[in-house]
This record gives sequence, structure tokens and C-alpha cells, in this order.
Amino acid sequence: MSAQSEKAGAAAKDTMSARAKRAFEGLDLFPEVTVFAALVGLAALSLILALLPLFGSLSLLVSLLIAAVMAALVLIFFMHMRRAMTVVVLSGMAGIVWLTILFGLTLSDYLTRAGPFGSSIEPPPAVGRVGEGERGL
Amino acid sequence: MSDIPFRDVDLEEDEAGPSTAEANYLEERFSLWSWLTTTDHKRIGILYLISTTFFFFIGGAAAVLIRLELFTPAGDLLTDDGYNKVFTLHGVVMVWFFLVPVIPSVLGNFLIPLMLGAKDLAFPRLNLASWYLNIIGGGFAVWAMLAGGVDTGWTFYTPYSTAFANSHVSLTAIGVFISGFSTIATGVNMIVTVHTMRPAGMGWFRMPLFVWAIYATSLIMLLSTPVLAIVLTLLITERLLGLGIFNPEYGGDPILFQHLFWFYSHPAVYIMILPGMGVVTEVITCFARRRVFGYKAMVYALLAIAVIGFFVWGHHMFTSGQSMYASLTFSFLSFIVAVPSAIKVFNWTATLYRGQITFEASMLYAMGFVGLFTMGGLTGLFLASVPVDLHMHDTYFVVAHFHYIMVGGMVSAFFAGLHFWWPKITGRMYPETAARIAAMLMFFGFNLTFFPQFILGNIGMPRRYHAYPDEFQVWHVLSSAGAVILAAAYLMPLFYLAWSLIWGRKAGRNPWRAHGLEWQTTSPPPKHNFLANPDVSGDVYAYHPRRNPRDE
Amino acid sequence: MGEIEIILPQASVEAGSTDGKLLGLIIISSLITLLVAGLVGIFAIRYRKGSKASRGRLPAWFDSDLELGWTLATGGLFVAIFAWAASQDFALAVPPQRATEVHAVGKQWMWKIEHPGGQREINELHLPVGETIDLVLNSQDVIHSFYIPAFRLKQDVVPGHTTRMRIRPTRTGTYRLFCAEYCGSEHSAMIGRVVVLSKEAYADWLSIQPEGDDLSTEGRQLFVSRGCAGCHEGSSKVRAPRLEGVFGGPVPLADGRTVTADDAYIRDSILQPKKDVVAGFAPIMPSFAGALDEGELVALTAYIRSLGRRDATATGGTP
Amino acid sequence: MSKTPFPGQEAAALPPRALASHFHDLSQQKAAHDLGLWIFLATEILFFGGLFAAYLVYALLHPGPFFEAAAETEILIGTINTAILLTSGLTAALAVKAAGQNRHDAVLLLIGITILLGLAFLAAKGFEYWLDIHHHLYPTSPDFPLEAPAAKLFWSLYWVMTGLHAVHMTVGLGIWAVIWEMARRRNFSLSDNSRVRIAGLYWAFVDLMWLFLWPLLYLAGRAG
Repeated sequence: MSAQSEKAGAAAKDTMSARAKRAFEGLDLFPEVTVFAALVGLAALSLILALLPLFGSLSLLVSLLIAAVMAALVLIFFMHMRRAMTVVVLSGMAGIVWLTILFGLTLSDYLTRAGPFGSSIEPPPAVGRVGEGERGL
Repeated sequence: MSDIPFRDVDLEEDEAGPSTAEANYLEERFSLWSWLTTTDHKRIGILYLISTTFFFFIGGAAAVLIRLELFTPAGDLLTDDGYNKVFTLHGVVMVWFFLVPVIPSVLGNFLIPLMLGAKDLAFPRLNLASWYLNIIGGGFAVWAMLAGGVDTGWTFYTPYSTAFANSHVSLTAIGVFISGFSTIATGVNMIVTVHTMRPAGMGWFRMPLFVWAIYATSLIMLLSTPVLAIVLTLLITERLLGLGIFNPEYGGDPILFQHLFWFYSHPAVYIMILPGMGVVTEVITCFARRRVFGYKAMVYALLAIAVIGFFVWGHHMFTSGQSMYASLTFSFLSFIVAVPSAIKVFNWTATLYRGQITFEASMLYAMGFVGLFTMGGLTGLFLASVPVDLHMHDTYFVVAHFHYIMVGGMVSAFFAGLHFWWPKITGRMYPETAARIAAMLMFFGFNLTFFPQFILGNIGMPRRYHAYPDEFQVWHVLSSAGAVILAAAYLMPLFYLAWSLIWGRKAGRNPWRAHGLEWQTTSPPPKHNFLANPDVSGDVYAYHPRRNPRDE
Repeated sequence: MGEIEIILPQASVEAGSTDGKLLGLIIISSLITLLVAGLVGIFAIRYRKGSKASRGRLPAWFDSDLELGWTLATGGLFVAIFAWAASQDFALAVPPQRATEVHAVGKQWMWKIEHPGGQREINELHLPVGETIDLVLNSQDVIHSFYIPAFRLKQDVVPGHTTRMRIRPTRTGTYRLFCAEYCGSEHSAMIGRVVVLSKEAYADWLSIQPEGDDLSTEGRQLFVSRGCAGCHEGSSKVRAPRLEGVFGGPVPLADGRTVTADDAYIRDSILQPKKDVVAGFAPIMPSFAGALDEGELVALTAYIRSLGRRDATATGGTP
Repeated sequence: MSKTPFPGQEAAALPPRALASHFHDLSQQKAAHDLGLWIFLATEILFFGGLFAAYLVYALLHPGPFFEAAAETEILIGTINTAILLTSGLTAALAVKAAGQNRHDAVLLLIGITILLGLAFLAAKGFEYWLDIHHHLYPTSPDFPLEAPAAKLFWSLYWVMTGLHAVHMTVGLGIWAVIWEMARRRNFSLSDNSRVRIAGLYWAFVDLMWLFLWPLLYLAGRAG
């Protein structure tokens, strides 16, 4: 399938100028291309901030925040959330809200365990276990 | 609320029986191919009925083996590995191939379009794909069973399931993973149908409560099944590719597996029970000839259970080394989630007040549900309080608790629904006396099987024990005796319902004089459900005159 | 053994209060069940089809206020039960005064128990009545669960975790010990006994135990046989931190942090020496992960502990 | 309203109106398709959510070795892949827009580019996997370069996360290829039918997932 579409893609390319001009005129690229430029800019920013020793342990948080902004851009412009029905927006939101429930209550266990943080899990000596090979499908 | 004229269903025109020219959905085409490639929601409902019944009897056979083994303290019927594989099979098959799909996919598939006056579900082909996914998943589970079974328990706890079990864990996990897609497909179908295909005039608060129950169940299905999918994927990748995310040698945490697993598995028990609540509401209102008491309260209770059900999974892990503060948080939330269930029980009871109650078989099952679900729910409170759970966790008390909800509650509700809508599905009436005997036998056999297990739990009999010390034997003997009666009670419907297909009395359009759009079409309904557009003007449970239009 | 039991003997402090909660819950639940089943039964008979009972209109308050009423009532009742049940757990948060530590290691299909004095038992646990025992639980392979029904307590034993369970036996006698978490083929054979003896009987029992050397002397032998002494002993040329008096005190680390040398620190340094390198030393210590099993690790830690604490107790005091 | 049965019944030269028999009108059908897909995307968010939960817990429990292991990933290939996926997100969005305006050639061209970019992403991913295996960066390899056990946790998560994302990419490419072929044969009406829009939504979602995987797996642990 992909080989064939490549050949067709290539065919489309060589008459690119003739057909594309006809195909594209009138199709305004505007909101999409500016959004794309913003996304590339944000990605570059995230990369730079990650490589610089500015934030130390918070650097992951910063890059995740930038990723969230990029995600918002994609949601609004590429996935047309503005024009979507409220129930469609709600179902998208539900996924994220239920994720916070999973994270929140799971962390409520890990953050409140006795002893200094993370001490409850020590790597034990190699435990005796069934050999790799024996474990069938 | 406009003053909706009260008009109980009049009987005369009903006795005429199906006089329609168009063939109904059963007689439309007989070839096997027409059944296997059908996109008619009614036929897919029947396909699911056949497959879930098949899995019910596999799980049931495993249950009988377990009860026979536990008849004697020594493990003499099966080897210990054999016993472990049998109880795991009972768990996996019953949970994922019977309890989760049965009411949404059998009764839900058949009735939701009918109750909404629609021609079919939103995505008919997705509906058929859902059945095939269920069958393929079931195929994997049966293949794993035949190839030697899996002995990890249906909970697949690591590191036993990933590093130490050398039975067919991955095969079963793949089977359950595929059946998870079937659940998601059913969930998407139901939600989109309820949102986009309701008839004009049927607002959200004039839908039957069965539709609300299936809607709330679909919400849970969609928001919990993916986490089961990811947990099973991680289980398979750890076993086959060594990517040890829960491997204690790498500093991984088996308790994280339990967190992710129970994030699915507790909402899953609400997937199993909510449809049952919807069926019971329909049955009780019909045979008590009363409006449901507190319709809005029942709707909010359904949605509250669906949402709060996601906050309580930690009560399965009080003894697992989870931090005490998290345990207390989960304990508190588990008490809160019990409140909506209690409200629903009180509302069912209040619906019976001042009714004209008749005792058809489905009414007996529904009243049995109310009683047994109350006991199941309340014993849940025992396990939600931390000190009692430290004693009762992983003992037979827990086994009795969830069987009271699953078998006493869910299976009774399924049989109530099956008998209530049997005339609509097949156009035939089932033999009433035989059905009543089966219902009462099931109630008695059930209690004799599972009440002794409460006492077993209290005197410390642990779960999943192949052999046990002999001070527990008395209660096990009682329980095993009850199991034999229960097994007999389950076989009866198989016979008399099959009998009714050929010799049953022809059922008219509305044998129970029930309200609901599904009773306005012939039984069995034609291929496109309604010949004329159904009359949606009537109130949703117009069984008795409303006192005045002001109140709800 | 033969008589029919419904309630187990209460053999621990927790058993009393847990049974109190259990009884309370049983009473409340049976009341609610009787209320519901009773009403369903009464309505079924009184309002059956064709019965003469009056079916007049429902009073106005009957609908909405009743609904609100029983919602608040059930909500209040359930929160009250929660508070009552949870109160027992807050008491657990108070750390014990002097608790003797008993190490129990769950292994596929047996319980290996080591008393601080070095006595070893398999699937048996002898305890003095009236004392607080801190059970330190580890697992060598899969998840097990140390369950004593007569004490109304169980605690899962998870590999990679050291979990603790505080037991306070109050009645002498022999009680069942089960593994409650499914752990494989012989899960149902992983049964043992807990024997609670009076103080004197317990002392006799301790003395007649085979003269197994206690944990720290066994740790000493391991300290030599496994080559730890080669670097950490006084005369060695290798630059390695001396361990006398280390336990319990603060340890300055190479990366500037200071940690207290507790069990977990000692264990981490044996299994992952490069994790917390002591200030002023090179990270040359090899990792012993895989070379020592759980019991040996516990013995080595006991030996290093017995090398004297820098804080209160005098040198060499048994813990 | 005339209802022409949906699948298979080849109407005259014109592509058939894409109204399925059980829907009342086209807007109801489009609403149903949109809602159906968005609900499925919510399940996908939770599917990957389980992995993010594991990452979050282990990053908190073993910060040192976890981020030390994160520094071993091939950041160059990761960044190139991010650029590729952003571009394919653009072309997919434009394809949806063009389909809305029934611009047949533009849709063909844009979907073609999207497929090529997707294949480039998978090719780069394959090469990266080959490099990772060459550096023994998988938990079961005897000479796993990092010594701390928690490093194996990160690399287990790395393989599962990127593997699942690649599977979703492959499914997305399959869908685009089928749509491309059907569009070339002109047997469905671009504006009435919601296929291109649904495929565009799914592709934007796969793009979204990578936007979160990229910082977690490639940018983590790189500071200074």
C-alpha cells in the first residue's frame, strides 16, 4: 500500500505545478500555517530550555507545561474544538479529568508512605525466579 | 411539566397479536450467514445471549468443581495446581465474558433502540464488531484454558503473574485485552445513541431508567477499560519481553500494578451492577403498577455511583502496604459511594407502596435482587472500614460479599430482565409456574451457598485455599450443598425458555401492560423496529395517575 | 478443634476493638436489611393486586422530603461508622515504646522467622503474652500475607518492601497462621502456628532453643567470610570507612547530603554502594546485590548495628 | 428526504450521499461520528495515562537513576521525529480543510504528504531502535550500561511508550492509505462523508501523544 501511494505521490509531484496551483488556489492556509509556526517555535523553546541547566529538577515540569500549551493549540485549531458540540468537548475533558483522578489518588498513597520519600521500596537481592526460557506464552 | 393525560395501556387492541405484513426480525432471513453478518441490533443482542450463556455455563462448571473440591478439607478432587487453574478460570470467564457484557450487550443492545424509538444503534457495524471481538477474546481464553490453564487468579497480581507463574498468563491476558475492545465498542455505541438519536419530545428526564442505567454503565466502561488494557499490555510485555515495569528487582513496585488494576476493577463491578439496577426499576414499576418513586433521585444516584466509583479502588489494598493515610481516604470515599446505592434500594421499596403488586417470575427475581443486593451492599461497608478489613481481607467474607452482589444482585436482575422481555424478544410466553419455581429455588440455593461463607470469613478461612484445616468443614459442606441446588436452579430456565420457543403461548404486543416504547411495537418487532412512529407523548412511567402536574 | 466456631477467640488487643466494630456493623446492617426486606414483604402482601388495602393519594411531603431525609440519614450514618472505624487506626500512628523486633521472611510456601536472639523457626512463632512485638516482614519472591485470624490482623508481604506489623498478644494459646495472599501452587499449604506463652514459659522456651548464635555473631561471620572485613577492618590498607559507631549517627555523603545510618541506609550501601558514597571516599565498593539473601542481609545489618551506636546506648548493647 | 442505502449500493456516476439508513439527516450523522471518535480518544488518553502514571510514580520514587537513564536516549532523532510529526499534523489539518471544500486534488496531495511523513517518522524510529539495541539499552541485556536498577525501569517504560505510539502511528497510516485509495477512486463524497475529518482527528491525537512523550523521554534529565 505505501509503495503504491509513494509512486502515486511522486506522479502527483511531477505535475505538481499545474495541478497543485489549481488545487490550492482559494484554499486559505491561514490559521493552520500560523499555528504550525507557533508549534515549531514552542518545540524549539522547549528543547533549548531543557538543555540549559536553568531549572534543575524542574526542567521536566517546564517542558511539560510547554507541551500542554502546544497540545492546546493542536486541540483548538487542528481538531476544531471551538466549533465542536459541548458534549464532544466534555468527552475530551472527561479523559483528562479521569487521568487526574488516577494520578491524584495513586500519589496519595506514594506521597504519604511512612519513612523518607521513596525509602519504602528498596531493591532486594536478586530474588530466585523462574528462568527466562521456562516462561511460556 | 405539561399535564400529560394519564392513559393506562388498554388491553383490547393488544390481544390481536402480530398481524403485521412485514416479517419480524427473526423470520426475515434464516441463513447462518445472515445471522453472522447482521448489523441488526436485535440479532446482535441474541448472538450475545448465546455467547454469554455459553460462557456462563463454563464459569458455572468451574464453580461446581470448586465447591465439590471444598466439600472435604483435604484437597482430594483436584491437584493444587489444578484447583488454582479452576478458580482462576471461574474468575476470568465469569467477570469478563459473562458479568460485564451480559446486560448491556444482550438486553441493552436489544432494547435501547426500541426504548428510544430509533431504527438501530448509532454504529451498527461497530456493534457487530463488538460481538466478534468478544468471541475472539473468549476464544483466546478458552484456548488458554485448553492448553493448560492459567493459575494466577483473575487479579493477575505481580510478581507472581510476571516472574513466577509458568502457566498461560499472556494468552489469557491477550484474550481479556481483546474483550476489552468489545466493551469499549458497546460503550461508544450506547453513549452516542443516547446523545444523538433520542426521539423528538423525549428529554433527558423522560427516558426510561433502564436507558439511564445503560448510559451510566457505558460511561464507566469507557473511562475504566483503557486502564485495564494498559495494565494487561504491561503484564504481557514484562512476561514476554522482560520490560519489568513492576519488577521488584528493578525497584518497580507491585503495589503500582494493584493501583492500576483496581482503578479498572472496582468501576468494573459497577459496570456489572448498574444495568441490573436499571432492569429492576423497569420490572418493579411494571408489576407494582406504580410510577418509580423519585425518578430524578434515581437518575442522580446512577450518575453518582458511576462517578464516585472511580475514587474508591484503594479499599482492595488496605493490607497491601499502602500508606495508612491513603487507606483512610479510600475508606471514607467507599462509605460515600454506598449512599447512592442505599437511596436506590429505598426508592425501590417506596415504589411498592400503595401499588397493585402481582408476582410474575421477573417480579420475584426483582424483589430477590432488592433483598440480596441490600445484604451485599451492607457487607461492603464491613470491608470498607479498615480495622474489620484487616481481619476480613482475602477471606471467604470477601467471597461472600461479592457473590451477594454479583450472583444475588446481578444474575437475579439478568433473569428478571430476561423473563420480563422474553415475550418481546421471541414473541412467546414462558411457562409462569416453572419460572416462579426456578426463581424461588435460585433464591434459596443462593442463600444456602453463600451465607455460610460469611461465617467462614469471620473465623478466618482464607480465599483460594485448595485444602483447609478441618474446623471450617461444616460451613463448606453447607455451602457446597447450596451450590448443587443453585446449579439446578440455573439449569431450569435453560430448559423451559427453550421449550417456550416452540410450544410457548404466542405473546401479544404488550403481555404485561407495561409502559415504554418497546411495548408499542409488535413482538417480536419488525426489522426496522417500528412500522408507525411510536407515540412518545405519554409520561415515562405512567402506571398510576400523577397527583398533580406540579410535583415530579 | 471439632466444635463449631462462629467467632474466633480474641487473642490480641486489636481483636477486642475489631470485634466491637464488627458487632456494631452487624447490628446496623441487620436492622437495615430487616427494614428493607420487611417493608418489601409487608407491601407485597398488603398491596397485592385485588387486595382491599386503601390506595389513596400520597401525602405531599411523602415525595421530595422523604427522599432528602433518607439521603441525609444514610449519609450521616455511613460517615459516622467510618469515623468510628477509622478511630482505631489513628491509635496505630502512635509509635510503640519498647517493641521487640521479630523478623519474618515470606518465601514460596513457608514462613522463616528469626527472633532477635538468633532463634530460628519455620512456620512457627512463639511470643510472650502481654508484650508489644514489631514484626518486620519481607518477602523473597512473590506477595504473601502474614495472617493471624485470632489477632484479627494481616499484613501483605511484598517483595522490595519492608512492611511492619505491630502485634500485642493478650491470651496464651496456639492460634492459626495463614498466608492470605495467593502465592502459587502450595498457597494453601503455607500454614503455621502462633504460640503465645506466658512470660516464664517463653523464657524457658528461649533457653532450650538450640544454641544458634544470635544475629550479630552470625553477621560477624558473614562480615569476614564475604570479605567486608578485608576493607572495613582496622588494619586494611584499602581506604574504606570504619563501621564502628557508625550506626544511628549522621553520615556526611560525597554529594554534600548527610543521611542517618539506619537499617535502610546500611542495606542500600550493601546493595547499591554507589548510591550514597561517604564523603572523602572513592566509590570502589562492589555491589552485593544477588550475592546475599534476605536472611544474611538482616544478620549483617544486625552486626553493624551491634558495632555500637554513636548516640545513647553504650557500645555493644543488644538492640 | 430520499434515503439511499449507505454501503455498497453504487449510485449513478455521482458519489452516493453518505447518509446511513438509520440516521435522520446528515448533521445528526456527523455529530454521531464526531462524538463517537472523541469518546474513543478519551479512552486513548486513559490508555496512555496508565503509562504516564507509572512514569510519574517512578520519577518521584527514584529521581536520580531514572533521569540519569533518561539522558541516554537519542535526543537528535527524537527531535527530528517531533518536527516530522508537527509537519504531518499541518498537512493532515489542511487535508481535512480541503475535504470540507470538496477539493479533490488537494486532498489527495495532502494525504499523500502526510503518509510520506508518517513513514519517515517510523523509519527514523526504527533506526533509533536499532541504535538503542546496539547500545544494549534494553532491561534484559546482560551488559546494560547503567548500573542502578531504576535505570531499567526507565528503559522498560521507554520501549513500551514508544512501541505503543508506533503501533498507533501504523494504524493511522493504514487509515490514511485506505482513505487515499478510496478518494482516488472517488467513491465517497468528500464534503458529506466524515471519513477524512475523523482520520484527521485521530492523526492529530497521535501527534498530541508524541508532544507529551517527547519531553518525558528525550528532554528529561538533559539539564546541564
